[in-house]
Amino acid sequence: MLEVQGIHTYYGLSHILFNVSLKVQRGQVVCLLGRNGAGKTTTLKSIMGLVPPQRGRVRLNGEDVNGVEPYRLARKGIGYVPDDRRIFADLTVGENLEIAARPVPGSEGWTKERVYELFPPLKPMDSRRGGLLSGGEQKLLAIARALMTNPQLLLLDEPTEGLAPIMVKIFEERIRRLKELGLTVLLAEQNLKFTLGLSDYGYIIDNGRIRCEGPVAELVDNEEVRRICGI
Amino acid sequence: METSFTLAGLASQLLVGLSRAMILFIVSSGLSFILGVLRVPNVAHGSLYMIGAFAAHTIAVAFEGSAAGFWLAMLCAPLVVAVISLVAERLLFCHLYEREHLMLLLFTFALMLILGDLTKMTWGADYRSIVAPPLLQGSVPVLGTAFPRYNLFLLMVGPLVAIGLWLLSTKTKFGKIARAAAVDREMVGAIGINVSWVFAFAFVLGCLLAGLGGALVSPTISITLGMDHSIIIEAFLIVTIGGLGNIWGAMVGSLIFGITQSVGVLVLPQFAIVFPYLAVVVILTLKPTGLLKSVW
Amino acid sequence: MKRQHALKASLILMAGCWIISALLLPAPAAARNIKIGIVDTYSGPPAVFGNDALNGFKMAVNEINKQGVLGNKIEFVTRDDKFKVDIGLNMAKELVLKENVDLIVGTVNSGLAMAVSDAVAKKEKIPFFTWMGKSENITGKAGHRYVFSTTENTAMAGKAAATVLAKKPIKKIWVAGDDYEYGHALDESFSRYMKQLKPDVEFIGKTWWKVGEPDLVPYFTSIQAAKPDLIHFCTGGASMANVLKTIKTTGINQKIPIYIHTAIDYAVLKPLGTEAPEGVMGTMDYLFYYPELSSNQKFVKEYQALYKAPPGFPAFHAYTTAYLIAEAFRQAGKIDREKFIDAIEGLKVDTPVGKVEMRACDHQAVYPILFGTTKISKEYGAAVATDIMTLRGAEVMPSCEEIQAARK
Amino acid sequence: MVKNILRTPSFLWTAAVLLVLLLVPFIAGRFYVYILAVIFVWGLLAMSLNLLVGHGGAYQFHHGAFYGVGAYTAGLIITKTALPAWIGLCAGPVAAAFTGLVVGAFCVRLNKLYFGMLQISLGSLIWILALRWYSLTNGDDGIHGIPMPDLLSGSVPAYYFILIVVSVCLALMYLILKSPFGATLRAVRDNPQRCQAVGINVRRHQLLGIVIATFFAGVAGVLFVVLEGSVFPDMLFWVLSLEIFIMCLLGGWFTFFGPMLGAAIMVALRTFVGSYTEYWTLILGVVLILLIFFLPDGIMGINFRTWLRNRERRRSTDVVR
Repeated sequence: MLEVQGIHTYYGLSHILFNVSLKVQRGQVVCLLGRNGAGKTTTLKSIMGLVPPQRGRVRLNGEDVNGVEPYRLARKGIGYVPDDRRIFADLTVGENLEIAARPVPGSEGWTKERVYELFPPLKPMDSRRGGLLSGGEQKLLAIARALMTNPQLLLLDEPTEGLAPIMVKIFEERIRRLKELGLTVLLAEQNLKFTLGLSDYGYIIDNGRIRCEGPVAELVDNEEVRRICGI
Repeated sequence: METSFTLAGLASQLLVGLSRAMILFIVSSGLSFILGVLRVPNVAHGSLYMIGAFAAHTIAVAFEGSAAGFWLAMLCAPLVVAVISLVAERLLFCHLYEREHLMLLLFTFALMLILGDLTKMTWGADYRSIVAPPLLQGSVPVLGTAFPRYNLFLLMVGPLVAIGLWLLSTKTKFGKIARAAAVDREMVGAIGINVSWVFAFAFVLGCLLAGLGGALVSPTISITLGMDHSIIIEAFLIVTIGGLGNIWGAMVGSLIFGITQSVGVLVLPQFAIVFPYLAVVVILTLKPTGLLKSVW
Repeated sequence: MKRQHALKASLILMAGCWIISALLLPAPAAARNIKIGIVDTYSGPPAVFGNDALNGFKMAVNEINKQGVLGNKIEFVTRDDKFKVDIGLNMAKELVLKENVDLIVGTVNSGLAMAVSDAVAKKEKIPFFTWMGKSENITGKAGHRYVFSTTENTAMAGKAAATVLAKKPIKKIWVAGDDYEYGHALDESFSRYMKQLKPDVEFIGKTWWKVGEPDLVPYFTSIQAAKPDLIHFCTGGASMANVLKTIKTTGINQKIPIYIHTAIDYAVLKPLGTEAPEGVMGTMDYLFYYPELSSNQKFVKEYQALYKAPPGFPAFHAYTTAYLIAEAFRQAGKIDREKFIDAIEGLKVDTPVGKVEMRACDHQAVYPILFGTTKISKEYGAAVATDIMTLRGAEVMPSCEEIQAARK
Repeated sequence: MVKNILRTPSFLWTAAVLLVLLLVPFIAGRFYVYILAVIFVWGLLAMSLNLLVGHGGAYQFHHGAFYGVGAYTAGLIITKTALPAWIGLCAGPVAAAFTGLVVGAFCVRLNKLYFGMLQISLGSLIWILALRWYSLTNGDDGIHGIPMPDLLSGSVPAYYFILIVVSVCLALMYLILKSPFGATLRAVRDNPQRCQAVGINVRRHQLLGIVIATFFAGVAGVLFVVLEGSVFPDMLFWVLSLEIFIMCLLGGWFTFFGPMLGAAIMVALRTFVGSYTEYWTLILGVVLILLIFFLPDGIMGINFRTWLRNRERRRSTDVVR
């Protein structure tokens, strides 16, 4: 479904990603593991077109999407959940979801009601301003907002960062639900334990380079992975 | 010197200040909207106001000063301005949003120079004047003094514009998107919205308000070149004391501007013009980011 | 390395000298036409005066060139000062130092007129004519050999109005107007002559608003409450229309007599159409429909044929200026600035409204001042002046003694 | 040390240019001498602004106000008091710097656009004062015919005086920018938070920057009086302030001589294009827009940019290896 081939990405003049390649098959949950500053966020941003890679290629469903603007990518079915949530603070929770709504003609798709069903804590907050939500709630909202665009592929950037263990559990369970619903997910994480139960396949990134890859169960046993991930 | 410091005088002065504030509000709310959503300090806003006034005159004259012509002018002049701004946005602005504010400011200043000269080429240097329809001519007695009907009309239009803007920004999808884009334009793109067109519409809407302000003010003043210079600085100061990008801030700022000046006339006529500027200094000294919350 | 730089630097030096001298050597003087430089405002609100004056001047020059002056022609170049003093000075110096004009005319902006008079005319000994700068200081206090005025000035307006109004039963006067030099000058001269002619008048209050103030109603309210016998509005240009509009909306003219210099100017009244207030008294030094002399009618007809509008007072001033200049050069017999000045002092020329003299003692053109009252005219579809009284120039001008006293 | 400076190529270049300029009155027409003097005055003004904007990153929106204060102070002292003209000329910059201190003290508490807006407000108050205080300033007519000391009367002596003063000012500015203070100013521009964090008093540095820049603006104002013998309220109007910005933009923000070049372009445009068409502001607007699109660093910024790009490219390839 998604294929990243040897991308190089720069922030201004500094070189961040070096020859990063990865693949995500339809229906899979793939994780991108690495420490802070390893290049996870940049990889996701490069895929989303927010920081277009200067070299290399990104393909979505076989189509070359290099240099395509983010809003077009979103319409092509990529949902993006940034690590810093980026909720529209001035808008209410309901409005945050409404403006993202992009119904797919002829199919059921996500609606506000369905999203609230999936994330019940958001429902009573419908008319509260996004900026007043707690960090965990904002993360839920960010995912909910991405779902409203009816994506096929969800880019999830560190959903568990800074969350209480109990919230992490809830997230894990929700993402599993999403997978059951047929969503493809690319998950950037540094929490190995969290991703372990979820992912089908994993990549380890460090210093802007992919170090190794494989089914998650194998990765856990890999000595280098443990070192890189700091376990 | 004997002054007319009576209650009636004060009341009528306040009314006049309020009606003047309405024009200022209409113009500065457009400026504020553009500042809030696009982050562009649009110095050319004043030129669009001037073009609005000239266009209103042309339309009104085409209908030989009839009442229908007047209303049509009030309606169409802002649309003329909107078309001009749409062209400017699609041709020029949309490539520059990522630039520094200072660059944008100078860019819009360049635009102001160009629009000023183009206005002169199109309309020439003569003074012009629009006659209000009979319904709005003359004055009505308010508290023992004569209060012009046209000012009453302005007092009605101002709140209507305010309510319209409020409905637009809270009840419509476009308004919500615009508010979201004001905070985080990249993220708005990431949820599948073409920010470029949102910006274009926001810009055109803001400029439309400038044109409307120009059209509405035209029956009360003589329409001349150079109208842009004085309004733009006032609009900027209003937006600043109100809180950049906050439409209610523009309302508050306009009221402060209008009222301090008209009351200033009672207190110290020679230096009435000083009062609004002093108000700005006092407000920014006490509250450096403006009275209401700024989106910046 | 170092030597290379030194070499480069000296090369640059030489090249720089060469380029500058090649480019900038003064151009050789060509066969002589009389060259006049015009510095005036062709952008912004005052452009309406600048354009009108230019039209009048062009028309006169075309007429004069049919005969020629001293066997040659008059040619002119224009510069737009944008109503700014620094730009105007820049342009005036360019005309004098680079274009080598024989004299300078122009300037709506009276501040600029003073600056040019001092920094260019006096220093460079170049005759300078202002045809629009109405400050009485130009030929009064700050006058000198090289500055001339071919417009009426604030002193003349004030004295003319005072002469007429002093005969009326007026005791309490309120002064209101645009807070700029012209407004204050109008007030100052009218008040001065009014007090001279009628010592018991009382100026009970003054109101100044900023130039371009859009909303004058509040000021009017407070003036009306003071119940003066006369309101003297000191305004002009774009603000004049505002004042007249507000007079109409508030109906103040039905209760209190009002005098405004140039209120009877057709250029001001025409845009207002039938919405202009009636009964407002005003003064003017030129009206295209009065006096009904054949020379004036001919001038107006020709002007209208050329420019599709009747001439305003700037056109008349500029027209007169051109004839004064041409005649002075003829009298001087050659293109010589000092001879020119000697010739023009006391010179009289025919103009559409009769003979106009350039007074020798202060270099101020002597115009009659017309005093009239506004009234809507069906014929013009706008207000015009009625009950016009003509005050002879000599009556309303400050005397030569007054000028000499002021210049000390 | 001094010897080294004397031998640097940039010094030699500067000296060569200076020598040419000294010779100008002997070879060029008087008008060009005058135009050059105008360029120097405006250039000094633009460079003083650039001290704050290009090097200090401050939104100094109403720099013209200080230029006007300098000019008015000189003009008023010369015409209204019996003091010698030289005292007036010296007092101008001091008054401007003092005004800068007061205005700056209000403004430095604010950020970016708010800073600029408050300054426009305060500057407009000064403008109104000049416009309204008739008995003192002569209102909108301004003061004309300000007499100069004998040494400076005449256009050629005025030219030399302006040339010398401007050269001295530029040398001073250069030294200031090379000094630790200049480095701090640039650091504050690039990252005020970090500077705050390492213990630099950002506001105090900005304030000092404003005082220095307004002092030079005052010098420019005084030189204008020397050149034209006039002062008028337009000198304090906000449009002039934006025009100074344009000069900086035209020549180049991040270069030392850029604003001077910008002033030259502006004066040339106004004088030479202005004599062909009254629509020269339209042309200026178009030039500006083209510049913003294609050369955002100004004309002298071109070299700087390519140089920077090359340097960075070299660096980044190093990293790749």
